[in-house]
Amino acid sequence: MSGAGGVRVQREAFDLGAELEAFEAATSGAGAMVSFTGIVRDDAGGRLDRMEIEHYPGMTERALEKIRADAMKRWDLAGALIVHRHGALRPGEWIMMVATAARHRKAAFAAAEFLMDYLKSRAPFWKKEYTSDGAEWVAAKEEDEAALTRW
Amino acid sequence: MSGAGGVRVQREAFDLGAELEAFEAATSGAGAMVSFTGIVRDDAGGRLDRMEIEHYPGMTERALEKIRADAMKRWDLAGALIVHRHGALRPGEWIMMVATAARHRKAAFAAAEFLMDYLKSRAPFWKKEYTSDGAEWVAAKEEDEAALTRW
Amino acid sequence: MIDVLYFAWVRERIGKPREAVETQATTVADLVEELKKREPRYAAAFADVSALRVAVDQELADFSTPLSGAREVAFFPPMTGG
Amino acid sequence: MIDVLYFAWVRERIGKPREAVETQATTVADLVEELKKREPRYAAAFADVSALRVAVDQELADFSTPLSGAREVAFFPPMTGG
Repeated sequence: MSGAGGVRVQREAFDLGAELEAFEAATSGAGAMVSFTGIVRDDAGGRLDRMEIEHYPGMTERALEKIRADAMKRWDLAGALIVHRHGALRPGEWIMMVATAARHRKAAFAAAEFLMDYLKSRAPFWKKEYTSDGAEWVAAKEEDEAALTRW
Repeated sequence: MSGAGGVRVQREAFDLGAELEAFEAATSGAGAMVSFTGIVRDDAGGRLDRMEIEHYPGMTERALEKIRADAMKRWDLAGALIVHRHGALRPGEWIMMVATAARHRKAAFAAAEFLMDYLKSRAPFWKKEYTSDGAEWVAAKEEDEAALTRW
Repeated sequence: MIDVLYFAWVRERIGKPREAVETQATTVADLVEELKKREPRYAAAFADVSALRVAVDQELADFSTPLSGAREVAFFPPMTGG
Repeated sequence: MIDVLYFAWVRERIGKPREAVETQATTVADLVEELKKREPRYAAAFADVSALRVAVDQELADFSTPLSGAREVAFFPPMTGG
């Protein structure tokens, strides 16, 4: 594996601060670190009970490894980390995070946006929202598919 | 003050994880959080003893407030945080951080890059590197000035 | 013998997460046609394949992808990660 | 009476962080000319004003900025935050 970081798919919550500390400690020569964290948002006006995230064990890890490897190839990174949860999550909980480290901020920002764009529509996760009205699968957004064309 | 976060200039180290937890807790409705952290990089091949950061007390806070307010006006953000250290820092130490939170990732990423671009050349900080060969002021980069033209 | 996997609402409509399918289908599209003939719930799940995505041996594929040697085919809606 | 502040290598060259200056200068450029006449170290610090930035009352300004009512003027090299 090249560079610091890696990919993890897990049911448990993660400690963002500890993840970033460990990631940064494993990079060398990086002057810039960018992180993105996705949070369960209640778009149902306080009625969201939970979000359940289903994934495709085996393929998920392969897809994340590929997305990470593509980013490492494309930019001169000291490392890239992807952590994505599955299972039931409550509003306000952190769903996933990515972190990138590079000598300069430009590469770190671009790589983090690239990871997120590909995670959104090329990693086999599906979200279902449970509200007091029932349950509904979250639909993919056209703009997320369109975001890939810029890379 | 609008939104979560704010600006802080301090000599002490900051706890990135604690900062991000507190920032996120103060935002509401944000689905996306982006952070950038700048790290003291040893470009002198292991000879860097420390970096000393000088600033302009009074003007620094005003400049950071203005940069933050400009970002809050330009994007629909749930919050923006800037923490910048001054004084002596060792290689590997965190110099500064910004964090942005928004409903969607696009605004959070753009605003974080905007904050960084303006911090680089519009906030009154100056860096001096102390190596075994002596001390030298870090020169501003033309590319940092050029980066502002995209906004 | 191919392991066929279903995720998200495809799994819910078909009523199971996976099954082993005895098939001579040469492409994903052929396999879909065979499955649709099984029972109405399959026909319902595969009614609009433009709303579906497919992976062959855990790699994203197309409905025209050949199945020669494939061990695992998965059907699911567009992904919503991140 | 204007408080004049110096930062980074400007401070080092002039040898002090700040001083109160009695002046009739109407613009920043006029103030610079007055300072340059004081001593060689001022002339050296202000030799190439294109390498300098200026703030009037803690707002970034130009060398052509008027000083009417200004209480604080600061000279420094291009900033290197972040």
